[in-house]
Amino acid sequence: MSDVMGRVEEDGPLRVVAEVVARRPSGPYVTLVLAAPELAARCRPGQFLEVAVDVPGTLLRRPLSIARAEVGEAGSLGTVSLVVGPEGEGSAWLGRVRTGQQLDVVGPLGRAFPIPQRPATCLLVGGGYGAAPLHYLTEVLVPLGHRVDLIVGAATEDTLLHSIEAKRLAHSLRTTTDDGSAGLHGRVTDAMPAVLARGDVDVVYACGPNAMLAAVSTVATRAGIPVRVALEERMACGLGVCFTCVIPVRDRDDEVRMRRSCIDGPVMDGARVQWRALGLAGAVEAAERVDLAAAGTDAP
Amino acid sequence: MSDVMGRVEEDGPLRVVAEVVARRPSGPYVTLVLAAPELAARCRPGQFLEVAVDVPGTLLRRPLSIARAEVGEAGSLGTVSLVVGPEGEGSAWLGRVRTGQQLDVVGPLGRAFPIPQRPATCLLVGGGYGAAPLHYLTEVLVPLGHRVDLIVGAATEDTLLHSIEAKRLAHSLRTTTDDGSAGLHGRVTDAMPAVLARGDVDVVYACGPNAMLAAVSTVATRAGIPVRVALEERMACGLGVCFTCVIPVRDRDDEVRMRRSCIDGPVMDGARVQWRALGLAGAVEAAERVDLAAAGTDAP
Amino acid sequence: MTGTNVDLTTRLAGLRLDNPIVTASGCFASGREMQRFVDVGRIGAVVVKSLTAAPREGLPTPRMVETPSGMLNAIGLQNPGVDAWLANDLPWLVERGATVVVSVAGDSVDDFAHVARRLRGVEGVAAIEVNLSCPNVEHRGLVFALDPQASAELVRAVARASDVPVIAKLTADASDVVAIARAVVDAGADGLTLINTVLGMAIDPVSGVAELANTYGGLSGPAIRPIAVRVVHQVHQALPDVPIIGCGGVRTVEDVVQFLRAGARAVAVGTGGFVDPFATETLREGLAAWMAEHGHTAVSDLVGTATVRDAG
Amino acid sequence: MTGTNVDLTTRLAGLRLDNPIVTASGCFASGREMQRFVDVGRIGAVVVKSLTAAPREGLPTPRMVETPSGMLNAIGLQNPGVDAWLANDLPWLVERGATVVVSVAGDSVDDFAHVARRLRGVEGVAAIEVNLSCPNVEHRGLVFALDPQASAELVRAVARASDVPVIAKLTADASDVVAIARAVVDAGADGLTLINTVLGMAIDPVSGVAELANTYGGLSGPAIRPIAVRVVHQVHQALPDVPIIGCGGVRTVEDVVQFLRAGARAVAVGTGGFVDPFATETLREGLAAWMAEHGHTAVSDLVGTATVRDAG
Ligand SMILES: Cc1cc2nc3c(=O)[nH]c(=O)nc-3n(C[C@H](O)[C@H](O)[C@H](O)COP(=O)(O)OP(=O)(O)OC[C@H]3O[C@@H](n4cnc5c(N)ncnc54)[C@H](O)[C@@H]3O)c2cc1C
Ligand SMILES: Cc1cc2nc3c(=O)[nH]c(=O)nc-3n(C[C@H](O)[C@H](O)[C@H](O)COP(=O)(O)OP(=O)(O)OC[C@H]3O[C@@H](n4cnc5c(N)ncnc54)[C@H](O)[C@@H]3O)c2cc1C
Ligand SMILES: Cc1cc2nc3c(=O)[nH]c(=O)nc-3n(C[C@H](O)[C@H](O)[C@H](O)COP(=O)(O)O)c2cc1C
Ligand SMILES: Cc1cc2nc3c(=O)[nH]c(=O)nc-3n(C[C@H](O)[C@H](O)[C@H](O)COP(=O)(O)O)c2cc1C
Ligand code: FES
Ligand code: FES
Repeated sequence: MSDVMGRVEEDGPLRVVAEVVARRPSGPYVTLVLAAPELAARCRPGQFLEVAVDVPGTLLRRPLSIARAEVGEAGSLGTVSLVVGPEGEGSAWLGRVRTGQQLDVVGPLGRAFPIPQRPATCLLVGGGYGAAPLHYLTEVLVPLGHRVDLIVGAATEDTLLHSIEAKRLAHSLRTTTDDGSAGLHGRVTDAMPAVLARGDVDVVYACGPNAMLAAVSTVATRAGIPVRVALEERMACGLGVCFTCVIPVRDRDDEVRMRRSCIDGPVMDGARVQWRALGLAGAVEAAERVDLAAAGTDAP
Repeated sequence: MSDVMGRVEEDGPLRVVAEVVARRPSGPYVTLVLAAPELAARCRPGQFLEVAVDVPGTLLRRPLSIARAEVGEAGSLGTVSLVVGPEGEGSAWLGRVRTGQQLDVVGPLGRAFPIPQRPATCLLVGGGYGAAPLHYLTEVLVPLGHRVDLIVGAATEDTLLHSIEAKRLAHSLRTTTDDGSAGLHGRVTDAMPAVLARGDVDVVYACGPNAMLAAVSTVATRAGIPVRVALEERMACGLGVCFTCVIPVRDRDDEVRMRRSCIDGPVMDGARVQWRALGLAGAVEAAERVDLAAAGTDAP
Repeated sequence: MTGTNVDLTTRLAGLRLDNPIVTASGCFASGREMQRFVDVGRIGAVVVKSLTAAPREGLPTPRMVETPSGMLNAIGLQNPGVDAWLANDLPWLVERGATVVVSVAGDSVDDFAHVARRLRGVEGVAAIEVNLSCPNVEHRGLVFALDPQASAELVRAVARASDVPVIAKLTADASDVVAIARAVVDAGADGLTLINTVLGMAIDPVSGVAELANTYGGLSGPAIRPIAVRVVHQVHQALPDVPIIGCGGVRTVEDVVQFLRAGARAVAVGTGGFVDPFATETLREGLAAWMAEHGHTAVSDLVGTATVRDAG
Repeated sequence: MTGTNVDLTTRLAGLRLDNPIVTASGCFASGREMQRFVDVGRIGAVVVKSLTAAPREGLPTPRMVETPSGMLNAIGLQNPGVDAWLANDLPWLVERGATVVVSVAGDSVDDFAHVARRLRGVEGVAAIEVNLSCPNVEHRGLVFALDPQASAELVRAVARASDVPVIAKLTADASDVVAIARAVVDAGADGLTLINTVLGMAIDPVSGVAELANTYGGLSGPAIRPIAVRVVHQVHQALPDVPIIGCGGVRTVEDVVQFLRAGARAVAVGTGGFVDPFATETLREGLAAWMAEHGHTAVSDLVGTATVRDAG
């Protein structure tokens, strides 16, 4: 059950103390399912929650992408899922959370992936736990009549995130691993040319480590396709008030400004993000060397 | 099970991570039983443990009296019990600890109640959760051939701490409540004259709030009987190194010195503690007015 | 609701605030971001992010690192500049009935005075807070608030340029905060905000790289609360008539009461609002309930009531 | 055990310590209390509780209050006096092979010098640490370490009276710790301990009474670690050749590494040892293991290796 602690707007973020009703470990990740109907009704793919962690000496909440939101129908409760990867003490604590425990969360926060107005072909590229929001996005896009091609990458087979539902819905699914232990041996960007070569992709969506987003954005932009990426930057508030989470973005007036990834993002236009200024020149340059014509290697 | 993290001396204190194997609420108190054989073997009544509490922002351990230690015999594991009363966030957290959880404890610490060398008649006076160490003391004294008269006081019936074992072993048991809801209507000191009037009491032991200890010490001293009390003062370390827990004590050379209650105590000579300097003049004066000849009111 | 019979109003440097809970500068942006959570019109006062003469993009990232019960930040005063703020943000706040305190910042006395002049005669600006924790580029790059003379000079210039009450915000990093407080009050400050962040640093142990792009940053959050309460108490003892906004590590109602008793007439919430976006409301309502429960009828009865133990 | 190939030795103001983990003054009493937990002979150095010329009973209680990730204390230098300590405590430490650093304190320059003279020629005293965080009763009651001149005068007097290395312990409460550091080094300090506690206060919200009998007290523990790391880094940048003992909020091996990288050659554990009585051992062994894991062979290779991010 969930206990809503405060809200002002009908459709704005909430603070909710929600019960963990399911917990599913898979590889290094743990999926937590929260019973939170009011929250579930407001969530969209690309948004995140700020989750309080009960670690001594810890002050700040942890931002976590919404990995799924199921609006309860006919008696079933609405739920929101999170996928937690191993990082520091906060994620370790979250990984140990048990069914029946309560989590104090604020959200949904941030801008979601924009949904195309007209039927479109969408290429979704996810890395690590970043695949989860794209599985969620698939579940939103396909029923609306969009075509989804999904690429999911990870370092090794163990760290590949799977979703039966997304696999069923997506028109194609490609997996890549850095070590070749499953799917294509390589990076997600190595799997992109085959899809792009079809010439029908209208938009690219990506979520994963920032270096991956830099690479995906570079490849998409080279192919002339709009790209929307969900970024990760350290966040103190997640609310738009502290200015810790800024990302240099080139605005329409051609000026580079520091944009708050929590409120102007986390989903941003990958073509406008200044990846080099973020220290990701290496990823950009590698992506500039990806052979866009290498469609032949495709085996979905 | 318990996991011993370090020790130097054969008989000194340990740091142990011990499993809570039983949890018994009673009134406002919760008794926690820890599986800790190495620890149990070293404990004596009057000593305490320093217990880590897992509350965000909390740094220091909490000192808690040892309420019982059972040395495991023939296959049964040794256990140590604690009784936690309601105070602030740390005790609230301890009160919520579940069976199966682990507690990180350091101990046993401090000086125990001295055990008489020859058969003696002992008056034990406990208030609130302070009754627990005296129940434990009863279990130690009686098998050694000492006579134990027990007085247990509390504010109300709910907050009286009971022990079937101590009740069985003690030669007499009197209870008092401030509001008269159970036992004698009054303070523990009101129940003392009847026992003292017998003229056979060799030593008084007391544990409870400091104001009660001041009163018990005053009454015992007026009756010319030695008195040993287990004191409570804020402790940062519990180890004797920080000097936060000091109590003014008149030494044998008649000088008043600040003694560390964690290492020179918590059990001290109640006749030497400077209760007035501790701000307990009121308790002392009230105890000076207690009618030592009021034996008639006794009904054990 | 409990606490409805309680008088939460407080008077501060000529202002009358509905309640003593205000926002800390830089922790509530321009206010608009928080409308999803709280009604800005019901906050004691909205102290906005420090404004400079020209827009600033601030420092590179990482700008933040978490520390035990606190965090370090080095934002570098990212702000749209006073002109853009006047055009885009102030009208929104005024429309919603917010009591607006404008924090001003800069690198030189002239910078500060320029911002203060731009705010002159502007409807809806209730007071100016002078962020003295900026490095004075003309004076060895030393932070203004570490030096009584530099602080006084700055406050004097802002007070001259301004037609609203001027509140000076000091740092506990100074050896003798009372001396700085005296100097700025003599120079024309109508009130004080105590304290800004405390200078700190964190290093990534594995790489050895400073966690913040700026190397040093400001420590905030509950970790610094005892320092802030001490400074408020010291300054209030020395200058009992000077109104103080207490600030530093406020999370709970008990924290608010500590600051009031130490001598603050209003209490600012900074980092605490990151953890609880409803903090200004939770604390306002919680304070009323706490006061009712403990038999206090007016906030003003709590201010400066801290007593010292008998050193017997 | 991992980390056995690691060289933990460190050189500090003419001393050679077996390992860089030392105790913080006042947090290890005279050492004897801790023999139940640790072998004092294996600690880098035992810095004993500050000693004064005459015995002191210290301040009334309460002397301590817990704060977020920290605590405030006001003990008032309770100690047996230098003579009783020389008679009863030093021989015990020497017998167990401890490297003993004696912290000295007092109310006036003469007080300090008196203690230092008593330690002259005494076998087993490896160094003197001057606790400059005492109020100078002859000089407006101001804490020595807040004033460069008073600090220098005090250190000069102790250095003259002493025949062992003199380490000055400073506080972060000073506006410009680097200036104080320079002043005491010029006056003859062979090393620095950075930092002492930070002045703070807590008030019981319900009663309004100051939690400490002394009203104000010193903040210690993880809460102040970012302040301490900053001071060590600032002073090491300004005076790279002056050996530093880093101190403030050390709990974990990563904390120790932060201090070493910031520029400390040894690291003192204070409050952290209250929570883990085995801390000096846990950290010594943990540091060796951490260094082995991260490919470091000698503590001296870590000292001062902190780098600053490219402000790109
Ligand atoms: C918009 C967004 C969405 C995210 N979604 C997910 C997700 O779905 N699953 C998941 O496992 N992780 C996600 N992360 C990363 C996650 O927030 C961090 O792994 C987590 O904060 C680490 O906390 P910790 O206590 O385990 O690590 P520590 O390193 O102990 O954290 C210390 C501090 O650094 C911050 N921090 C550390 N790593 C990161 C990081 N990568 N990004 C942002 N802040 C960080 C923490 O929040 C904390 O304040 C997301 C981050 C952002 C910004
Ligand atoms: C030798 C000794 C034996 C004790 N035995 C017991 C026992 O068997 N059962 C029990 O319930 N309590 C016992 N106490 C008291 C217990 O330690 C406190 O109730 C507990 O520390 C309160 O912590 P908190 O977080 O709940 O309260 P908070 O008020 O949040 O604690 C804040 C700080 O104050 C200290 N503190 C608060 N109250 C006390 C107190 N009464 N004595 C010492 N420090 C205090 C805490 O340790 C902590 O550092 C004993 C205390 C001592 C010194
Ligand atoms: C992210 C952040 C940004 C801040 N920006 C400013 C600022 O622009 N101007 C200012 O005077 N203080 C600024 N501060 C300081 C706060 O206003 C406040 O004084 C300090 O954080 C202590 O309060 P707290 O512990 O409640 O956060 C900032 C603090 C933080 C955490
Ligand atoms: C209870 C206590 C007593 C202290 N006594 C002294 C002292 O006598 N002399 C001294 O120089 N520092 C003293 N200190 C300060 C510590 O040595 C240390 O500088 C400070 O606590 C910061 O380190 P920490 O955070 O590891 O505790 C004391 C600290 C505490 C907590
Ligand atoms: S995290 Fe605070 S503004 Fe984005
Ligand atoms: S609690 Fe530290 S000496 Fe007693």
